[in-house]
Amino acid sequence: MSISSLLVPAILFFALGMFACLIKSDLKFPPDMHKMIVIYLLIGIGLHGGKELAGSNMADALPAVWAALAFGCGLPIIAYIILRWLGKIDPLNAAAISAHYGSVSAGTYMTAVAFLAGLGVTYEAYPVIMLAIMESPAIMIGLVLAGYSRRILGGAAKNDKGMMKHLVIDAFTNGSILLLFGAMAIGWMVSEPSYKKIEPFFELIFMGALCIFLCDMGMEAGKRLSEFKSVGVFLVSFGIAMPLIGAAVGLFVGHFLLGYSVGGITLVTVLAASCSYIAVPPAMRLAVPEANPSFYLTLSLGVTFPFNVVVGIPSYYAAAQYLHETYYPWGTVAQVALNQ
Amino acid sequence: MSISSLLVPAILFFALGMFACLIKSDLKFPPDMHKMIVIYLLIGIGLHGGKELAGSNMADALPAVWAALAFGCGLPIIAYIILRWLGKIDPLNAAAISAHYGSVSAGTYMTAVAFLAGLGVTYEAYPVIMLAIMESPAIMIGLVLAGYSRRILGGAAKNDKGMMKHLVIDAFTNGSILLLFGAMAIGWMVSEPSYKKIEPFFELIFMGALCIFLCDMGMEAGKRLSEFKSVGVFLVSFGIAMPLIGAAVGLFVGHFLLGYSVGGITLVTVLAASCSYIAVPPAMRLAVPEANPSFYLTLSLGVTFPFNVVVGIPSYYAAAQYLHETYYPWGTVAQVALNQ
Amino acid sequence: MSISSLLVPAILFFALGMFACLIKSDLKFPPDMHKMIVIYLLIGIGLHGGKELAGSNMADALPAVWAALAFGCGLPIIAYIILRWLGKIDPLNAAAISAHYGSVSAGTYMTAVAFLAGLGVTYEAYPVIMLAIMESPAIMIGLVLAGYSRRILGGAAKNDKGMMKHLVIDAFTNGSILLLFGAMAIGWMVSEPSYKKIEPFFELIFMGALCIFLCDMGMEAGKRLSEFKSVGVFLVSFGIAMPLIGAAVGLFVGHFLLGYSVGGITLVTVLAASCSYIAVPPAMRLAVPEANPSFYLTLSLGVTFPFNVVVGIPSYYAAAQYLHETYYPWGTVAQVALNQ
Amino acid sequence: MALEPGMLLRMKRIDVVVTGESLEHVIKMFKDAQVRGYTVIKEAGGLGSTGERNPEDYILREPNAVIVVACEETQAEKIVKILQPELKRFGGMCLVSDCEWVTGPAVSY
Amino acid sequence: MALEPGMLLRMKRIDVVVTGESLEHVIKMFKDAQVRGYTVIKEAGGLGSTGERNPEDYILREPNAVIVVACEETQAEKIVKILQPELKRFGGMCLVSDCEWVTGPAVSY
Amino acid sequence: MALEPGMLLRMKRIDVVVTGESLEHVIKMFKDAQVRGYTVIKEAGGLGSTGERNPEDYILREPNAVIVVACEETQAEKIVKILQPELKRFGGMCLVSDCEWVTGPAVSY
Ligand SMILES: Nc1ncnc2c1ncn2[C@@H]1O[C@H](COP(=O)(O)O)[C@@H](O)[C@H]1O
Ligand SMILES: Nc1ncnc2c1ncn2[C@@H]1O[C@H](COP(=O)(O)O)[C@@H](O)[C@H]1O
Ligand SMILES: Nc1ncnc2c1ncn2[C@@H]1O[C@H](COP(=O)(O)O)[C@@H](O)[C@H]1O
Ligand code: NA
Ligand code: NA
Ligand code: NA
Repeated sequence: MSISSLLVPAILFFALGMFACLIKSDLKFPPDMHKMIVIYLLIGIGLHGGKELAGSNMADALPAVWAALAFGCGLPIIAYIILRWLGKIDPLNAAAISAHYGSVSAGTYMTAVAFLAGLGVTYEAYPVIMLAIMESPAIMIGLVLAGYSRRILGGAAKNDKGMMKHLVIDAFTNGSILLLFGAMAIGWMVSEPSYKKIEPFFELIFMGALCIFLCDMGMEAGKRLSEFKSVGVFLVSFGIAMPLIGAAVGLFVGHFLLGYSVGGITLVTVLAASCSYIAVPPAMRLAVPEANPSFYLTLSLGVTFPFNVVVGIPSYYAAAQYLHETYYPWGTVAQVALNQ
Repeated sequence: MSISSLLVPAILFFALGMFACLIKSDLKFPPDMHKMIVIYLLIGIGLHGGKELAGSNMADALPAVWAALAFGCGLPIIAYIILRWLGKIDPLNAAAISAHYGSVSAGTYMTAVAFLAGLGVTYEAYPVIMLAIMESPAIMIGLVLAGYSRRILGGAAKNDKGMMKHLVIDAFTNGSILLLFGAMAIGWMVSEPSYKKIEPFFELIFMGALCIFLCDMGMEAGKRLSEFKSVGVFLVSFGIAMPLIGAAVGLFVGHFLLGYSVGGITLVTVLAASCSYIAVPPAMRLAVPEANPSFYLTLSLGVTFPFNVVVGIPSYYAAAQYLHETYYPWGTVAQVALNQ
Repeated sequence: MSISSLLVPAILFFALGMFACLIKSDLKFPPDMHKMIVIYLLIGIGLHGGKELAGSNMADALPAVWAALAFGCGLPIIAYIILRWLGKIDPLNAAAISAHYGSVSAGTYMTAVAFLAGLGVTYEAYPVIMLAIMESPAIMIGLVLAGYSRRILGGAAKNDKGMMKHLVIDAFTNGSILLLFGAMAIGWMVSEPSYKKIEPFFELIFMGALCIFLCDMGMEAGKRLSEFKSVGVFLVSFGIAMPLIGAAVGLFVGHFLLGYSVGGITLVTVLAASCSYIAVPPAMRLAVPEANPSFYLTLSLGVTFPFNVVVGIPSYYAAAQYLHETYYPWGTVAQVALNQ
Repeated sequence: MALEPGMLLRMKRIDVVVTGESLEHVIKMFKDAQVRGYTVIKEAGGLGSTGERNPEDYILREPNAVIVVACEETQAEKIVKILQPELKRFGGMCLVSDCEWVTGPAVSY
Repeated sequence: MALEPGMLLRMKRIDVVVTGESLEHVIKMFKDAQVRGYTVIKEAGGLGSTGERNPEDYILREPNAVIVVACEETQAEKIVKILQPELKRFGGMCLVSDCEWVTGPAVSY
Repeated sequence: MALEPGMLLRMKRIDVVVTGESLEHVIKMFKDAQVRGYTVIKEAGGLGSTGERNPEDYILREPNAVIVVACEETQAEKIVKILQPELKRFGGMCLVSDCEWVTGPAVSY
């Protein structure tokens, strides 16, 4: 993997956006442009995923679903423990921040896809399902952690049942998730010739549109990065350490349990290492109004997202390569054992 | 025509939009996105039409022009009679609603184009001219019907002359119609190599962009659909019956009088069966302020549009196929008779 | 060069936009659409330029840089002298207007690129660097001229040092220029296979998107054109004469000094003949608040821009062709002389 | 002001700021109170007891809406009475002030 | 208020709401009345005698515009006198109220 | 108005219009003055001493921002005192008027 192969346009545009913010350029993309590109990218990634899934055995997708649920539930708990014990962060902020790390960032996922595409590396169809699934469990665990925190704090227990129901409904009617699932279903349903008609729009020009999106996200990340100080050293370190922990879990699951290819392991790792800015932040704003949004937004967008995009993805890929070349996945090991 | 061939992405995205509205998702496309896609689609359809027309005999286009004028004038009168006699709808609302049914919906037309493209069916170049022409006569007939209605009601005759002039000018300077005609002229003028340069933008990615447009329209239709009750059973039935009447007229004209291919008949039928939401609604809002906009908007967008997109287009296509295989067009009959 | 080859879609769409404005159509593109297309086009032109530059010798680019600086400094001074001596325009308005003519219009440049592409004419990679460079010197000369004017007027000298520093920073952090330079750097850096991934978005559909941009600019130009009268006959004539003077300088430099091909000369000429609406107008608004913005905006957008797009580009191309066929560039002459 | 009598009518102006999600409810309540005219400005931002709200924020997307009603004093009282118990739930703010309606446009208050 | 004298000037505030199409006319009339400052907010919606107007509606696209002018009382009278006869045609509403201008910015009233 | 006592609180309303670039400064000053609530409307246009400003202009892109603060009189005095010396630099305008706050929403003034 030479340096030039790291110069993926998507990542360079992200850097350009951060640079623009750094030098206080007046560059600013219209807010609606951001929304439009997000809509486009989510549909594109969903359609592509659905098309791929149509060609593969649905039963084989199940392990990915389980993994997604496990990530969504497990990672926030790990994050919460670290925040509370190591960082002495107050319980409600810890709960709100944790929830984000159980979920995923579609932007990071798409950057990873662009990175793999740039290297010509293929990957399994299943990680995109995980992308769509992981938002909801993380929100619910966030709510459970918040409830637990409130009990610690001895405050009057809020009516969490109602909130839970409300948020579950929200998680499923959330526009972004709906688009992702809907596009996936459509990609799965339509015939090959029909798909060919819409492929130029949703696939051919996808990578270019992603560049504009990442340039915009770079500016946004740069803006949040500048709120760095108000967040404190511990939290910033956490914003770099937590994706590494998630990545370790992801590498393990992707290789040993799911037995994916290098590309697939990389994507699973990115899912585990990334942290949400789709459905979780608004859900936490609603469910844990006591938490300071600037904490979780700065961490999510200003620290973890750029870290993953610039440093994380190439490293996760290198690690996946190493794992894949060095160890057999457990499924293979078991099978080999059985066959003997 | 198997079921899978009906799973045209454009229609599925329309269904996704309606579904999002049904489950009260917070999915919402930026209003400017809608405007932008409409601008893009109108230019695209115009350019393509103009290019096709450049290759065909302009004299052959004349019958299409006559048919468009006949539709624009005839269908609103049929609609008005039905609304007044069967529905006992008050005259001014009847006039405003009628005008819509003399005109066409570009969205329905483009969905039909996508449907035919999905099946690999070709069609004549002329229907696109009809699309551009049909708005204006419908508005004028709407105005005449409103004048007639006011006389029935015995009210003071409004200065219809001035209004007529104003609306005629409006109909020709209307942005959407201008774009359509302008793009048609440009498509007709430019050389083949020049056209090739802009074709990727206006044709290659057209079908995909149409999907996003239809997803948005699905949400809009779903919203209007929910105003169902305030409109009443008769009007809703009318919103389904009137396109069927229009379709019958369209099938007849497309096959027997114009002698088009199956694809061409389908498009002519869609033009006759669809109802406007480009230039007619604002014109009626201005010219017949006494009419309740929620009536004609709910009918146009909430009832007739989804009916045409989901049920109508495939049925019209099937009927066109049947007609084409069973009967000779009159032109052919006449020619055969002459030749004998 | 037949007439049909002049019917470049981009120019026809510009004419359509002006026509829409002329007949007072209600056609209006969302303002954000304009911003988005500008962002897209600047990135596209930058990437393409960077890619081309990566394949060429950087030392060969230097003469283009010098030419750009010379244009940026020299043309405003010529303009200022004409405005003051011939037109008796008051000093501060003259300074503000002059600055615009030292800079370039990206829209005109892109139209010229589309024009050359339509004719299948190739061109050097260097003019795009000139495009990016020429904004800044023009702004500074504008400031110097304004300072000089203020001294003539005997007014209290403003703190031009601070303003100068501020504007220099502004010129380099200006969003548009940053995008152009940034995209150029990225295009220059990325590997061929990586570039291929984003090429469909940034190159394949570029010419079509440019059409929509020019249609929009046509409406804008039409609107400004209507403020014609308030500007006066002299200034309007200046808006046509000045690009011709710039073009003469550009032709000379492009052919004799830079020794470019016909395509390259055309682009250099367009750069010298066009006048800014990117960074200069806001800079002049800030630096010379005494000047009337409607003067320089009407001249820049309402007169010079349409003149260049409709009349200028084809003429400059014809002149470049003539020069290229008739005279040797000086470099060649010198070399031939040396070799003898 | 030194204008012909009847040119100006003493009226009340009600300014309400609520979150985008509550806008529909507020308008419904206005309609229940037989309000015949109001003006709405969406995509506002602000600061309040629930923190900062920014309609342009990429992630939280939190627009406020400003609603202005001009009406007669009795009508204003009615509106305030209907609206007030719900304001606690809606949050935001509701201001009442004096104004004069310049006669001329069709009566929509 | 307990502020230094001269810090606040008693002035009038005029709020006009009209449809997007009439905005240009209204501004022209303001300029005819030598108004030297106004603020415009476009893309407003509302309800009035001509029904509901929603700038985001896909089909009817009916934005209202809000125009605010702060000016001296005599100027306000002048504006109202010029504007009032046209209000019937424009529709919408025009409110006048009292306010105090905090001195400091360049005079633009 | 004939409403229960305590339903309405006499308060001040401050309307500030400045250019988009100054918005951040103004908000910072509000925060320095311990303002606990404000509403911002961006993308406004207008006319003032520095000429016309239009947020939709393709080239100059010059939005104004409208900021509204409702607060108690003493707070208003404090704000005006802090803001006034800077207004010269910001330009635009700053108006103060009377209003009544309808109690109900969480206190954010
Ligand atoms: N004192 C105030 N002045 C102006 N606007 C306010 C004030 N308090 C609240 N708001 C507006 O109401 C919104 C919601 O307020 P809250 O429910 O208190 O968070 C805020 O985002 C502001 O736009
Ligand atoms: N009483 C009112 N209060 C606030 N806004 C009003 C009122 N009446 C009319 N408007 C505004 O003026 C616009 C046009 O009013 P009209 O011409 O009466 O339909 C409406 O859409 C509202 O935005
Ligand atoms: N008298 C006024 N009434 C309403 N708005 C004003 C007034 N004066 C200034 N403004 C607003 O403040 C902005 C800047 O004013 P200025 O700094 O005077 O150019 C203008 O563009 C208007 O939006
Ligand atoms: Na994660
Ligand atoms: Na029809
Ligand atoms: Na120039």
